[in-house]
Amino acid sequence: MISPPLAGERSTIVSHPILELRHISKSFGMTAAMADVSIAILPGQVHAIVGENGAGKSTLIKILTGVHQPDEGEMLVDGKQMQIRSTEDAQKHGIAAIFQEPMVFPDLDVAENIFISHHNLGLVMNWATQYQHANEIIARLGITLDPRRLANGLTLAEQQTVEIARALSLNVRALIMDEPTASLSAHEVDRLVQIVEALKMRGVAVIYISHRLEEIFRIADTVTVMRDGKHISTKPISQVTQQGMVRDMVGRSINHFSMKVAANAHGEKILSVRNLTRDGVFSDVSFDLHIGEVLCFAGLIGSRRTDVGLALFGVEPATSGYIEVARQPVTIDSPQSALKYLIAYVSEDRRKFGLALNMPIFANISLPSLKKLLRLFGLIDRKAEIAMAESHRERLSIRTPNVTIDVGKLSGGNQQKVMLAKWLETEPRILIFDEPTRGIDIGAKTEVHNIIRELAIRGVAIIVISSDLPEVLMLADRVLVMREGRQMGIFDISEATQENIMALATGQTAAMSQ
Amino acid sequence: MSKFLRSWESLLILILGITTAVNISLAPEFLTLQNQVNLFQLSIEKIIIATIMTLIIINGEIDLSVASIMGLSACTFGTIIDVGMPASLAILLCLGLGIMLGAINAFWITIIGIPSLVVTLASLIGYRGFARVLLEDRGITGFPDWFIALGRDGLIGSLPLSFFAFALLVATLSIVLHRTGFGREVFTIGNSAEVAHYSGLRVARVKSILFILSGGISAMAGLFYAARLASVRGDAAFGFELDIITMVLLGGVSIFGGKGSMLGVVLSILIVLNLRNGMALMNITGHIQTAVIGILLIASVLIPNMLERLRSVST
Amino acid sequence: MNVLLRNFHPQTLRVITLAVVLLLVIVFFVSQIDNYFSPRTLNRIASSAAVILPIAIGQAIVVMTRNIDLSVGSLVGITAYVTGDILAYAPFGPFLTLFIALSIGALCGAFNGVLVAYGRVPSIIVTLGTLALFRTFLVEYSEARTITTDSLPKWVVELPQTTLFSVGVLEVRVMVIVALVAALIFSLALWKLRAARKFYAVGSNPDAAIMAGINSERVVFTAFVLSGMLAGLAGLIFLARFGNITVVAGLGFELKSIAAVVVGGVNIFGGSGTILGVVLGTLLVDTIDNSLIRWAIVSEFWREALLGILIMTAVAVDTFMARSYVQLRKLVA
Amino acid sequence: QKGGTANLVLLPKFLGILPFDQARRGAEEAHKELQNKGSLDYIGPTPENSVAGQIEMLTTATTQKKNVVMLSNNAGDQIAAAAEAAQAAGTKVVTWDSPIPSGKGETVFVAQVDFGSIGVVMADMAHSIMGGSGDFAILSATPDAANQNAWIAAMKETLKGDKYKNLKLVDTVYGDDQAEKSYNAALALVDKHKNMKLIMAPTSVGIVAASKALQDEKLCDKIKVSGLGVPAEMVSYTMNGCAPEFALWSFVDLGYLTYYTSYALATSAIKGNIGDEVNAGRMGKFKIEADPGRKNTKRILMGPFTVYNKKNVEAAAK
Ligand SMILES: Nc1ncnc2c1ncn2[C@@H]1O[C@H](COP(=O)(O)OP(=O)(O)OP(=O)(O)O)[C@@H](O)[C@H]1O
Ligand SMILES: Nc1ncnc2c1ncn2[C@@H]1O[C@H](COP(=O)(O)OP(=O)(O)OP(=O)(O)O)[C@@H](O)[C@H]1O
Ligand SMILES: [Mg+2]
Ligand SMILES: [Mg+2]
Repeated sequence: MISPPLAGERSTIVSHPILELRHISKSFGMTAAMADVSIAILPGQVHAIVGENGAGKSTLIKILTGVHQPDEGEMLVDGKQMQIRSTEDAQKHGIAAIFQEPMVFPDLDVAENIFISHHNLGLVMNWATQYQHANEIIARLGITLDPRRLANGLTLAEQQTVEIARALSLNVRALIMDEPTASLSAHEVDRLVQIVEALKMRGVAVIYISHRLEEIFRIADTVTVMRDGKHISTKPISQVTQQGMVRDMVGRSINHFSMKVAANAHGEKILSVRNLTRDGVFSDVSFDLHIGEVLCFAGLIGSRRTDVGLALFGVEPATSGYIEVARQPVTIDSPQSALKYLIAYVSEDRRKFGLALNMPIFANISLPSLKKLLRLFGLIDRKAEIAMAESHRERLSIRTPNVTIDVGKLSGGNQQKVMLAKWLETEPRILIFDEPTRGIDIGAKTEVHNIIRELAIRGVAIIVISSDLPEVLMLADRVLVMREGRQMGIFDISEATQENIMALATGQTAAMSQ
Repeated sequence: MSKFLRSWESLLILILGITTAVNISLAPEFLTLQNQVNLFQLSIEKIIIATIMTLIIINGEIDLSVASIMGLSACTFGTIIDVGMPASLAILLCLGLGIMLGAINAFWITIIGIPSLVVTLASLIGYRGFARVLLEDRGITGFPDWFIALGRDGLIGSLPLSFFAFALLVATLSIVLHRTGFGREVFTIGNSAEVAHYSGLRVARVKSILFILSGGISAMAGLFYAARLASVRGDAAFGFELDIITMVLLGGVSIFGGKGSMLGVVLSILIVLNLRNGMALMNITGHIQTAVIGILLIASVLIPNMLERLRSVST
Repeated sequence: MNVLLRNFHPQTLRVITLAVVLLLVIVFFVSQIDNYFSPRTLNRIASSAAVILPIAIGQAIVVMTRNIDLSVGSLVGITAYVTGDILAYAPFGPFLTLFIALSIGALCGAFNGVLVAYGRVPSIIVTLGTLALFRTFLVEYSEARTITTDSLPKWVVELPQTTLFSVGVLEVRVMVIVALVAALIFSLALWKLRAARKFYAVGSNPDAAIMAGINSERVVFTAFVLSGMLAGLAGLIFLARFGNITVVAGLGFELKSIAAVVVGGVNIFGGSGTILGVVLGTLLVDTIDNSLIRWAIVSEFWREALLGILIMTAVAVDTFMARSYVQLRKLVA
Repeated sequence: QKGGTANLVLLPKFLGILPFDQARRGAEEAHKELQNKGSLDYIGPTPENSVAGQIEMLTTATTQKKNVVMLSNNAGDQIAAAAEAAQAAGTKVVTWDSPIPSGKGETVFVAQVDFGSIGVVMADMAHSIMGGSGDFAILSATPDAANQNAWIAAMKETLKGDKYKNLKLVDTVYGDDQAEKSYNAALALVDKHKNMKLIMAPTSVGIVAASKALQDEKLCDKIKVSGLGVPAEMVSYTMNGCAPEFALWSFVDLGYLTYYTSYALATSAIKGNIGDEVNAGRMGKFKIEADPGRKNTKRILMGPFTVYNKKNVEAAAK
């Protein structure tokens, strides 16, 4: 069932593609998500697909796995024309996917989450062996996760690893990964890369989508670029440069990637946290935050950075400790009280906590700042509301025909932008970003980084929780490293390096990390 | 709001048109003024509660106890009159009681955190039980004439007070729901209570307000019921909750919350009332009436779904 | 203690809480009602619960998939009546009869299931509709006749008093055993059968189920068929127990079954719940109901009010215990 | 008198139940006999919606300008308003089986039997079954059933008589006319009252459910059942001794007589005043009289009823 890939086993000679799309088109109402796309996927290769947010990458995946049916075109599996009607169908053909938005079953434990959709495990459950198998897979992924734990309460990153485990355990011929590393940190990404390598050896075809271009260069054999639903280019990785790839993605050259700028001049102390503790979750977190400063929280997944954010926002209040905002001691026990002190928190999980997916874009953006729009008798000023949304749409280049469509219909990255807009609109004094650039393309990422810096310059105090170390190093004025609910240390940016942050985050001593 | 909703309402208008046309051509008495008044009058309490139920279901909750609150408030009114207190005082006490009963529901739902379906299922049984405790096997009549007149006689033309209460509720609640910040909160919470909480909305407060309103409005409906029938009994308004919920759901309000419109519910109310009235005028028995409305309820969701699927397959 | 806490599934705790609450209720009534704790009373409560139990199990399965079945009452009515009618013409033996009853129920359940799973109509809308539809069918079909015990084969009439075996003075009746066997089968299946675990998965996160390659349509359909089948079983028990069947048979059972299910700790939003919990929930509601009518100092008219209060209290106690447990566990972890 | 035009509606408590269907048969028989050129509609609400449904249907019949609505009232006085409105619009309301308690809006009540005498009959049955002394309890339908309540009141009145001084009514419970509730209620009575010798169920659902319960629990030799029941449903329990005696009247006749009365009213053969005489075909002549049970109301007394026992029940059950 779950045979670990054998290192050294060579892939058989590649002859014909496992999967082939020919002239596939798909539109949702007015939006053409995919227009006449043809690609072929070869066994034993990693085929990367890149493109801006809304380029149609996820749509492509959903068509390959039968979640959506194409409007036009045909699909070939092993050279034979096939219709894939559902994910179940796809699995029967040996195709499995890790979707962009992790989807776990909160009431089932981790092991069941991994094995629930297996068709060939026999009629009767054997719980003990199931746990054992789950443990094996989890171990291969290099993470610690109790297979008996209910999926309810897993962090996004943990959910993502569960999904990866599920797909890996299926023993597939073609594995599709839609931004699998979006919420993983460097450590876990390394393991994933190793696993992908091993899969390649066994002749599995891997389709890999990511906005982290350095990852693409690490593992891809072939790169396909999509733009506006169209297929732009497919090239072997050896013929691709980062510049060229980006040009293909956006249709023009960009040179202004995020670059480290000099640290901001700090103003007054605005937030002071001492010995903040939530029993059993994290303890003794202490730091100061100044006006105009960007403080980054680094750590491995599950290091409880998010929980500190939640405590500061009052969603899961701390059980002890001391918080001072603008030199006044405060108690923060609900999001309302946090907002009262002008603290805002941008969640890492946009689908669960960030956005009301079945409501229009404008309603999502205006939600926490609705008060600004209220007129006589509490009536909402619709015009002002639309205008508010439009201005954000322009600034963040949210790709959508108009702001009245439901957020759920946007691509993942564009949803992320809507969520950012929603919190920027509250004009907070202290803004906590939890994985702010999760799943957004490099163009937009630069934009978000610029916005964060701009906010800082304008006097907002900012906390960024991020698993993306380059991002941390670029944004931060100071870096706070956490590990297993403990604050391991605070670096000034001048001392911080990838190495010393990782050393603290993984619990190695500084000496060992040389 | 969304395209789908617009098409849902146009579907309802179509159904309403057909029903009315059939009624006019097959039931000669349908268009008489008296019949049109009766059509509303006979179900006035249900449609009054349907307005607030719309908000509650859009909020992602449900209140099964409305009919029991109606019954209990009507019986309380009867008891108070029976011991010789003035009716005006009784009215106030009953409205207060309704608000209290709603607040009890709200307490269990928002503070203790038990799903509203469970809470109001228990209070459906419990509140009805207290109506029984009050009146046992008695029926109470002998309400003051002005009170009875209020329920029965036309206030303007032949339209009684209760009709205006309904119209007023439709108008205000529809503005509240679709135009105000509170309404936006109702929708958002219905969509995702977690997102609402993370956005700083006071989820518990919004829910409590709705359940308390629901209690108050149900009590008012109970009083209208007592006035219209000039008598109360322990089984007053028994089983009304299902009819009310049916009307709201047929109006296109999603049982999962977050979606729906007052316009849709008003249209669906008109459809159900017309349909029932038309069938009654054609001497169709209660069972068939209920079944026809059941079929309509299913078909109104099923047919658009099927068409949607056909469309996506054919293109 | 720590190890114990960590290895407890939250559902295990629910079941234990329920059992404790049930015990408390029984102890309370023992102190209030003379001769309460007797084989006789036990027998009566058990026989009464045996009618509701199968429906509650079916309801639980449907609720686990994040749906609801409001048509079970009408289904019980149809099966009881139609099976009775068939027996009047052709006095079949127990197994054939059981087969007929289950088939009738399953057929109606399949009707619901097709509409919900493949027609994509929310279950509350479908079953609110079929609640009326099935009852209307019965009224039309019956032509106001009553099924009477005289027209039924002897084994049906005697079924309620047929004892399988006795433990001392405690007689264990066939109908109770049938209901318990059904509970046992489903309990085992939900725990052990891989396919049955999909009920939980679909209810826990329907979108994820689709994405993970679970045929959730088939799963939901199956849940409704099973619910129908179990309602059919309840219909047969109803027929045997009451003998006289009119068109009102099973009226209001939908609320009873939902009450048993929610008291039994099945999450009304799907994804979790155990059959053992449902058995205890059914017993709890039925015990309260059947004890209140035996409690001399409580007037007839107070019963419903107390029932409502007690159900609420039971659920609240359960919620509190579960919550404090989760907190405890977090501390320990 | 024959061949007139009268549009009549027969409105039972709800549909699908044998006694009401028998009443319909009686009404149809009369409809044919009288060669009515008008219509006879048999419509009814669902049991769950009985009260509101009856009010709705009565109002609709008024709108349709029906001449008479024949109503077996399940709504108590809650229907009085609708009935008064009907009368005002020219639609007469004749009740049967169960009257409007206050009599408001009611033209006349066709009483199956004298409500006082049902009290006596039930008391007598209890007396004879229990051999003149002992505890017994009542298992009624719903607390809201006007006819049941009237009969129970009449029985309590009768029990004050010297003959019944050793009979003790220990409890009154309700089975809501549902098989399972009545069944459980009967068994609860058994547990609650150790010396109880009889369950008196003045409702056809309750009496069978109680009989079945006692039979299933093998208690029939200690505790008996009596009351009002349908012979076809009761025959086996009477034959095996669980329910040695019970009473009932003919619902077919009740429908027949109600129809004749209503037809006479519709065709203005009678005004509906006290003393008016209804010529009811095969059943003979009946007079409208003051109802002794309710103030300022009128009734036509059908009677008689039959007490069924081992001797006559089998024949009646056919
Ligand atoms: N269910 C849907 N309904 C309507 N439009 C949709 C739907 N799903 C996707 N779209 C639209 O299709 C286009 C392509 O979306 P897709 O999710 O494939 O983008 P993507 O390349 O995966 O972007 P990202 O990098 O942000 O994840 C977008 O414009 C999006 O708005
Ligand atoms: N052993 C455990 N038992 C229960 N809950 C746990 C356990 N481990 C982690 N969690 C849950 O996981 C979360 C801890 O991670 P948190 O989200 O704070 O970390 P993070 O550093 O932000 O990680 P991520 O990058 O995954 O978001 C908490 O919400 C906690 O409830
Ligand atoms: Mg995507
Ligand atoms: Mg995090």
